[in-house]
Amino acid sequence: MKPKKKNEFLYFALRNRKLRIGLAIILFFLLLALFGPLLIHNAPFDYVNPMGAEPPSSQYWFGTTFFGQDVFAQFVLGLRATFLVGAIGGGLGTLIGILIGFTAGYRGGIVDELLNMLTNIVLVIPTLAVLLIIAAYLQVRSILTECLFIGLTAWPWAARAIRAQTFSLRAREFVDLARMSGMKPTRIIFTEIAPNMMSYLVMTFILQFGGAILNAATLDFIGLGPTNAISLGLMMQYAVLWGALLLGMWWWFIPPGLAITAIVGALYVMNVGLDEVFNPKLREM
Amino acid sequence: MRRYLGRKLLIYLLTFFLAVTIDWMIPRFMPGDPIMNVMSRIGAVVNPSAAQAMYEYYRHVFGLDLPIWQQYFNFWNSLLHGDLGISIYVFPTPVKTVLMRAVPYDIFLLIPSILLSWWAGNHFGAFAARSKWLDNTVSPIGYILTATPYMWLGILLAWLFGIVLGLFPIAGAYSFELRPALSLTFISSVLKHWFLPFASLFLVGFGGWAIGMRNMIIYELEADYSHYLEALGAPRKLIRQYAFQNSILPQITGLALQLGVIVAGALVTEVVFSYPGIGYLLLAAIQNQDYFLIQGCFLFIIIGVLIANFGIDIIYLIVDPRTRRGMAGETA
Amino acid sequence: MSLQVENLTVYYQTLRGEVRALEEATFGVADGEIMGLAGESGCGKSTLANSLIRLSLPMKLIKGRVLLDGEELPIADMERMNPFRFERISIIPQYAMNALNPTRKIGKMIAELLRSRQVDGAGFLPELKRRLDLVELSHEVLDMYPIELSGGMKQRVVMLISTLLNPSLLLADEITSALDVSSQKAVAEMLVSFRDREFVRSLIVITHDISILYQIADSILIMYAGQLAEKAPTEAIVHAPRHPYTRLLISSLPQVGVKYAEKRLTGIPGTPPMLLDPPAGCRFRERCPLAFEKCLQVPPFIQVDPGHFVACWKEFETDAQA
Amino acid sequence: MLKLEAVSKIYRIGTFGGKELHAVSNVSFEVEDGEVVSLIGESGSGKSTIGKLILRLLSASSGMITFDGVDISTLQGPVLKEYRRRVQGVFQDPFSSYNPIFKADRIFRIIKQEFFPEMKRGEWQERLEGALRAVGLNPDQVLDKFPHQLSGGQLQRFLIARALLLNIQFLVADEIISMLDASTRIDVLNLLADLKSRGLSVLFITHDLSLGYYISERAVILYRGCVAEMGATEKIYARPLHPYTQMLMASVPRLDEKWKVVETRLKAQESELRGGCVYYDRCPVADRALGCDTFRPPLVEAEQNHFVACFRCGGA
Repeated sequence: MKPKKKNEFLYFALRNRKLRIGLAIILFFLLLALFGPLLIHNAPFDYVNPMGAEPPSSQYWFGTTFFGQDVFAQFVLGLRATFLVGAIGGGLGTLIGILIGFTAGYRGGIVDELLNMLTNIVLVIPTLAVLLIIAAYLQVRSILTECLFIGLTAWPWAARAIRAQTFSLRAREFVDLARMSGMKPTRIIFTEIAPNMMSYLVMTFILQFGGAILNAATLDFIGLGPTNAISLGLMMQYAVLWGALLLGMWWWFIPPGLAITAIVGALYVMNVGLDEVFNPKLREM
Repeated sequence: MRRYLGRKLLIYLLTFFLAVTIDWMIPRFMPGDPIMNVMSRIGAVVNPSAAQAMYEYYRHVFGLDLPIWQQYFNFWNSLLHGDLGISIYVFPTPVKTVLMRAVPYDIFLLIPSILLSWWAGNHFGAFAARSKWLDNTVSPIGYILTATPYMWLGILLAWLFGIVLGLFPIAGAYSFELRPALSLTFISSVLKHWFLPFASLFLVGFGGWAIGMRNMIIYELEADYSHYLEALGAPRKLIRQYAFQNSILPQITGLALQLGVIVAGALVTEVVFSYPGIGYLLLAAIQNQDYFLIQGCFLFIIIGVLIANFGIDIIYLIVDPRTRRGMAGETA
Repeated sequence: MSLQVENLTVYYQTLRGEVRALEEATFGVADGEIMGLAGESGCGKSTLANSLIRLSLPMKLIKGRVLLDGEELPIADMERMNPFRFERISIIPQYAMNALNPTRKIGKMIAELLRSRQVDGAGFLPELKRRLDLVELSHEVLDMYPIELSGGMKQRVVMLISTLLNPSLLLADEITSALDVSSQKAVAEMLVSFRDREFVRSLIVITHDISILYQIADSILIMYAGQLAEKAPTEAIVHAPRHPYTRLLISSLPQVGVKYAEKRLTGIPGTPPMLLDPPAGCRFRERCPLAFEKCLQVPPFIQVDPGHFVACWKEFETDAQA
Repeated sequence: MLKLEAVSKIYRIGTFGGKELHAVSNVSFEVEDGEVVSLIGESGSGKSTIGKLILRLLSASSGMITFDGVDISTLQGPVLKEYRRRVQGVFQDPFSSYNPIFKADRIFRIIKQEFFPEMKRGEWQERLEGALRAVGLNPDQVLDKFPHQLSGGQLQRFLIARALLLNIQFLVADEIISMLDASTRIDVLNLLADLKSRGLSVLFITHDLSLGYYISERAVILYRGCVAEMGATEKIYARPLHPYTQMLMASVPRLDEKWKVVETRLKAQESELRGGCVYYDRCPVADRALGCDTFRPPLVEAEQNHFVACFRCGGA
């Protein structure tokens, strides 16, 4: 009576409108970030337009900044930074969450109590406050350090969710069977438990990805972003700092924010779409 | 019930302890010499004798000649006496005084926007979950809003309503030519300045709560108890009411978890609107490399979030009969 | 006749096509009758019960009608069924242990439910308490939340709620399967007492456990792979079954007093067919030792003795010869 | 062969183990070579916990479990693996015993990897097919399929075949047929009983009294972690002594007797056992003070040529 698992997944995945829309938006921006730099002729910080600020034109697709920098050049490179932060920062957050969640959920007992306590503590601390104070004392910051710190502070909710899932899977009898076959705990976790949670882990990663992007934008905007690169958050900071608002230079601050909103929004929509695909109960709605 | 609160309090105390430790550790173990940074910065601003005084002050406060455990102990000691150091940005006002001046603005901005967005978002989400048609037309608004970075929404609102339409001022807490007073002009000026930052915080939060509620309520409507009521022919309204009430509980827990994000949003929103709360102060502190002020802001944010968390815990306890009756250990 | 089901056919809509879960069910339940409905998992017994009260997606009514006390039930219409539910036909669902709203006190939930039926909760209280006594629950239960009750207590609360308005027909779906033997007995006996006290007029008790039905049911309906196989008074089903499936099934049940070493029981070889694309004719055909070419057609469900219905060509053949 | 001596399992629950839950207390019994012992109890009786303790999936809080005289809690590393080669288990839920995203025959591959890494493929395949045939399955029909493509009965047979691959001596069968359909469960039960002829010992855990009677020589009745009654199956069933066992016997739904009949019979047995008057339970004028409940009244001549066995009349 039940259709084959994989086909069923693909069928619903391809049919799910939320998933398709989200994926299309992400792909669009990803391609722009990957190949956009091939289209630009100007370095992002070079003062290329002697006229200073100018609205979009055929020469400067997204116009130029107050200083005559090419907004499109900044935009595509910023997009790259955004994806980088999402992938590395979000990936790191997911990874730590997985390690702690699996350990706590599988081992149980005192190990679980301690890890759970740690998770709860880090969960309460406002992430951004910690990032702020770390970033403030770092004189030179690269995108990678930003990723690192974001990943190091973003894991708690992921760990908590994965712990709960592991906990319930651990009680399933196939885990007992694997133990009776003499399998080692780490092997059980990665070959028996983890594959069953793939959908869940993917969804966790998606949310971590989006969260990392928003966190990075916030940091950049307060002036604690990378000191040696451009990012969408930095673009917004410069725009506000140099009076783009008062001067009505909308082309300077609309693209970066719009891109972040579109990417993060697409991720959220994808997440709900995936949930519907994985969870048959929600399909009817 | 007492156990539940006791456990929570323990976690908050440990969190506070950890936060203070981070606050103490970071300046000491980060690469670079904060004192040198500070000094070079002050050298440009203050006269040489003041610089000398500052230098002595720093040496004394950082106590770099003392053993490390004693430095740590001293740090706690001065903290517990309410001594957070002296600000450089508004030299020589104590950091505590500077922060206390900013706090009312934060409260004024945060509390209404958090509560209203939570209330309105939940109802909107429940409304969206009423039918597939509504869900498809109305929910996307929620996704877009919750995905919007706070500062960008702030910038957009400021540009649209402040610059293009000219309806609201876009900087400060009140008109700079006014003095604080209990006059109608002053109050209306305060409200006008408050509105746009409030609106940006409200809208982003609103989207998040709406989506959260929508997802939650759909699960609840598929729960066994909903099906049972359907089989007994209970009216749709009653079933939805139950589902809504049961979805509200996780949303309260969600509020506690979101506090950090909301506070971060408030910081950047204040920066956009030059609204004189902690966020604005923080930007100034960062730009002026005022480390005491940064550390102070950090502690204030942490303390604020912890207090709010505890408040939410108490509310949860009152609202959820299960924790109140001590049946479920920890639902959160 | 309290309940009359005619040619009821219900399919499940799935991705891979229609699952033909219930075909041409025609039977009746008399006033005061406790009818057991038994069969293996996936035989359509729960589909039958659910389609009588809450026929929702992905279930789809193909044809047939259901009469309750002579009045046709609009089973395919979720909204129009509402006036009948709870008052005329009610259910104790399989998931009874999770059927209560976790954040409502039992008493409050009952009051709200009654109010939606324009029944005054306060005026109902004495009767409610009387019934609590009957299901052996303390009156304090009304002031408790579901999590404060044990699984068995929750189930009894649901039994009580479902029968509050004295429905004509009560469906009890696998309500004993999650229970220990001792509570099983108590619950099963409560069902009988519900009927004896006329809280409900007739009952359909769905279970996979025939021995429970032997204890409490007046008649038993056996289903196999979406088709009705046999309906007869309890004693006849257990001691003189006529459908080959019933016969093999009953003889495969171990009983206290039967030992492997002394009498080795045998099961029925093979497995039930997939209902996505079931074989034509009698669906038991492939496992049936008596099957012959006639079984390629669906056998009708015919009365062979008073109150004894069978769907088997072999039965009709021997009858004709006799 | 397997012996439990005063075994207890205590769980600590609540934050940092604030409360204790006694899942198993002070349980002792023994399973001989080639014997089937039923462990009978309701939910919460600790019967599954005992199974898991024997399988070393849990460790006992106190007491000792020995297998051929060796305390199993001391086993480590290769010795533990050797123990697993000889002692295996099959659980209640056939679907939850398989990782739903892998094919069902993965359980055999794991056995090969863990226990027979050296064995040649052909030889292994032969052995596997032998084991499958031994549990009544046709290898061509059941290999290379996902769990949901097989029936519950086939899956449980798979698990028994898995144990057979290891040449086990002791099998813990925890409610292995309770989730199977009636028409197929008896065959799995028969299979289990057949294993006995291979010299296997089985601990058959069940809540179903009739199954216990069908298959085992000895039965252990468990209530809330304690042994209520144990002994030869026929004796326990014919004359349950513990009130709990009696209640169980009276509540089990049977196909040959109705509950009322069983109840009266057990009551009669009880009074017979107690030694009181046989009519005590139904007697409207029974009197403890006269000893109606403890002594069998002798037959006395109440009037000439009229005898009665009743303390009330006899005394007159």
